[in-house]
Amino acid sequence: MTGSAALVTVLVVPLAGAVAALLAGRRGAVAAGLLTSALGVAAAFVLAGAVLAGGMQRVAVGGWAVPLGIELRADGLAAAMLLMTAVIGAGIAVYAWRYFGAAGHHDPHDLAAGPPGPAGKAAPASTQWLFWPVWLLAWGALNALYLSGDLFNLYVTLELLGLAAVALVALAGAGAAAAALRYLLLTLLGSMLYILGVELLYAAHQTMDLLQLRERLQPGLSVWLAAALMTTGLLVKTAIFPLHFWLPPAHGSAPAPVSAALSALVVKAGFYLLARLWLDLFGALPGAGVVPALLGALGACAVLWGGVQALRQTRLKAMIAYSTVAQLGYLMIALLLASGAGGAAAGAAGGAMHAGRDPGLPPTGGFVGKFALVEAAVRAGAWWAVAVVLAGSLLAAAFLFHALSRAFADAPADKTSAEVPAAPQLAALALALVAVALAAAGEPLRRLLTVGAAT
Amino acid sequence: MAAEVQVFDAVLVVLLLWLGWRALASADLFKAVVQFIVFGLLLSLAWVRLGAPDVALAEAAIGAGLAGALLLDTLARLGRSGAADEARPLGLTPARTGIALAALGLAALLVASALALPERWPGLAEPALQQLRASGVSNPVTATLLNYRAWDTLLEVGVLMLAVLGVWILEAEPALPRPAPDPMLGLLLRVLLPLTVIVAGYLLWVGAHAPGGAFQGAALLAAGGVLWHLARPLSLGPSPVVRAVVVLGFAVFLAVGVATAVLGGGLLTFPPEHAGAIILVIEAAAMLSIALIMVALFVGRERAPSDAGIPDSAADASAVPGAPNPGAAP
Amino acid sequence: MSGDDVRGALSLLLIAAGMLFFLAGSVGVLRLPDLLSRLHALTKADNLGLGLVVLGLMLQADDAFEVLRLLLVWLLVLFASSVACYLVARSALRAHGDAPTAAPEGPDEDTRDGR
Amino acid sequence: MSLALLYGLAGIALVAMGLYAALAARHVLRRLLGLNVLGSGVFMMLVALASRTTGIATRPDPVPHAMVLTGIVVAVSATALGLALLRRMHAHDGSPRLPEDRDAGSP
Repeated sequence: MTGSAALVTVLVVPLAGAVAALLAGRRGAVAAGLLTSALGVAAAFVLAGAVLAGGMQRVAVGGWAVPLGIELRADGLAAAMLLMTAVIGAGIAVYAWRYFGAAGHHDPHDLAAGPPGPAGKAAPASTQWLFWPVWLLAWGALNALYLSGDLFNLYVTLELLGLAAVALVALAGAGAAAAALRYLLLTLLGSMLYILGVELLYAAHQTMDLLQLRERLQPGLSVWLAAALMTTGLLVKTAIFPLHFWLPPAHGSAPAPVSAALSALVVKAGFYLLARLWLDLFGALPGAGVVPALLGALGACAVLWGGVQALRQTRLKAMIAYSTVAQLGYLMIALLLASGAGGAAAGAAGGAMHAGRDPGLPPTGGFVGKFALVEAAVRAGAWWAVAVVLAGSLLAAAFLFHALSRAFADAPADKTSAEVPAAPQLAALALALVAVALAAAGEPLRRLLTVGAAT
Repeated sequence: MAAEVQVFDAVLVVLLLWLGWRALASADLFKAVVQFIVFGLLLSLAWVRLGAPDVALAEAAIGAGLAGALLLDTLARLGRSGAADEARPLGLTPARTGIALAALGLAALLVASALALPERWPGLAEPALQQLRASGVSNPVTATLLNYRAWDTLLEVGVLMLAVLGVWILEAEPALPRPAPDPMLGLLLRVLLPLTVIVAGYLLWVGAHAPGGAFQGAALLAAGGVLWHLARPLSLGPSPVVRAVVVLGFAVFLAVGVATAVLGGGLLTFPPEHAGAIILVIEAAAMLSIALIMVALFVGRERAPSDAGIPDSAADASAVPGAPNPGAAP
Repeated sequence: MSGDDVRGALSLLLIAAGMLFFLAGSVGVLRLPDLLSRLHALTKADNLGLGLVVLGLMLQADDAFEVLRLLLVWLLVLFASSVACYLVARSALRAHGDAPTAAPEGPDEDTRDGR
Repeated sequence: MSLALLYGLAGIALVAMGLYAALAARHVLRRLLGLNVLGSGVFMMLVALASRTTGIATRPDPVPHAMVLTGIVVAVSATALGLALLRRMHAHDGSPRLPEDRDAGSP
């Protein structure tokens, strides 16, 4: 399989899977979802191999050259994101298989028996299977987003992803309607600000292709305005402190596989786009260094604020939601370091994206990510960043052990682990193993991330 | 296209701004929604003045028509209490002063960058028009939507599909009380429905070389569907047939993408000699799906009337003046 | 004066006359006291007004197909607005009892069910 | 003043209005109206921009027209989903406002 064929396959598989799941209906959707996940993981690995071996892969959709057409591009960062999405997505699929399959399911994540969630009763079981087509469309949107080289096409993928995420949150039932609605309003507002920026860039440069824009970029009022609008729009979507307020209610009320998908994948898409914009495009503007510094400072606040808030939560999902806020902070710090230190540190940014929700202790991928981050910070002499990362890790360790101790010690006797279906446990175990594997595969992954790094 | 400003334009712009503001600031939400619909209709006049008849058709049918019907339906379902708002919904408070200043600041910056634009601006008009011959159609907007940037449009059909999946995921809501079928409404339906089908087909066909296309045709079909629903309530839940039609457009579009990638020049690369036919096939499938999706978005998911326990909000919905179904009387 | 000039002048005259009916209809909607009178002003005047405008435009049409399309527009609007008028009136009768006296709210009344 | 500039400035005014309403209003339906007006403003700026090709090409730039068509469809999809969610929230919580916008004594 050639690189470009792999690229097209990575795009098509989840979308075709969504079609199959929707046609298959309640009974067949699970099979369609699981099969799609397997194919998607395989395709992502093939594409990553092609990128590692042959450099950036490009496909001009419709055979039209930019700026008229849309070019899809897979560089190292995109390939790594696709791979991460496929692997985590497969884990989510296995988890959801049992979660939505069992009638009158209970939430194995809420073992840390806090007060019942705000979700109330979930959506009727007859529509729970719609998780599959919606999730597969979300996955397709993520893949399309990572591969797109066109600013307007990115807008469409953002909308597709946003609506999918809203629908997934709504799976939790009428009690989650407010959270889903807040999320919808903000994601729409973010898209509008983003598209306004795209319009300004198109007006000034007659192209929406990222690489072409980078060549043509003329510093000026409209470009700075566009940068500000697009960044603000994406900050809202990414839930960066202090615009994070919508995330804990939305993620906390969603069904467990959904909050996993949202925390691990969906908000990262906004960050990925921010990184692309500031590393590939606006980074070239004179005086642009201030902005990543500002974003990094926001990131530091997010790490500390999210960590403290997570520690105060009694429900595990709420805790995870706040730890997502903190985790996004790490990513912003990584973005700052990457923008300052050039190509090699872009790897650190990518590495940090793989920081799992573990406190970053060896021997897991989270440790590798944070280690890469600290290493880059030391190299850049950013001692404040080192301090923030370490403090954040301490907080993360504290709330994780807090949660674990509750799960093991305080779980009421009638809630035995026998109730938890095997598949979610297997999925969790598999994802944990992947985290360990990432630690081992850290070096090839970093090599992949430097393919086609812009600076 | 006339590029000179005429009195008409000045009047239109003033009306648009006034209606736009009233649609946001009217204390009575029913009035606000009606003003929003009129705003949408005038907006389509603005599109015509700016030389964008394709956009004008879509705006009138989708932006004003379908969105308006959805808004009115929601107002009726919210009931009197749910549709009530403050006396001065957008009045300035200390917090809102900050928002107002931010909005004004943004406007000032946008004006500055608009003034900096050259009066004559090339855009992508030339490449788009030069490649028209190879695109299979002669309407440049259709060429852009279904050939140059078909990938955008494929994903856009996905967005529509997601909206209806999202509505299906939600719990069924209580049905609005409906009046006995009216013979006049039935007559209207019998006359208009065949006409909408014909005109939708015409719009689809003509979209290749003149304003029109799948979205405009679908919106027209959907209007017929909404009328049908008002006369004889439809049920469009996720049944196998409905799902198959909803997914059809996206599936055909995707299948064409795969076929072109496997057999020919690449993802969504249409050979020029067949491009016209391929585009027509995609558009026909998309039109059916989009029309059904729009009707399904309007119909929503209603609980069967036999279900007991209809809450109060449904009972007083009929008393709201904005009930979209004519004659929703207590 | 050539034939084209006469045609143009006639066309303008018809369109202007149509506009007058639109104006009368709009004034009627704003000034008349109750719903049924307003509906009367609106639908009758507008349809005649639109008919005259369409007639005027037909004189400027390039071919027979365009004339046919303009005629179709007029017939459709005529049909739809008379049905809408009937439905609005029926709905008002049901809501307010047998004899609607004054419309409860401002001039928005006519747009209510007329979509 | 050219046609493009007139409508472009009108679009900017709509953007400012819509943004203000989307952020300042508390009734969710009004917020959705605000987002729609904001979107209409953005679309008007785009279509006005496209009409600036007069004198260079024979027709306006079709790419912004296609973008606006896509945008209109996306906006109505999102609005439909938002309205459906609003009705569920109102049925469940008894308020058409988001929890943080609810205060005692008002709807």
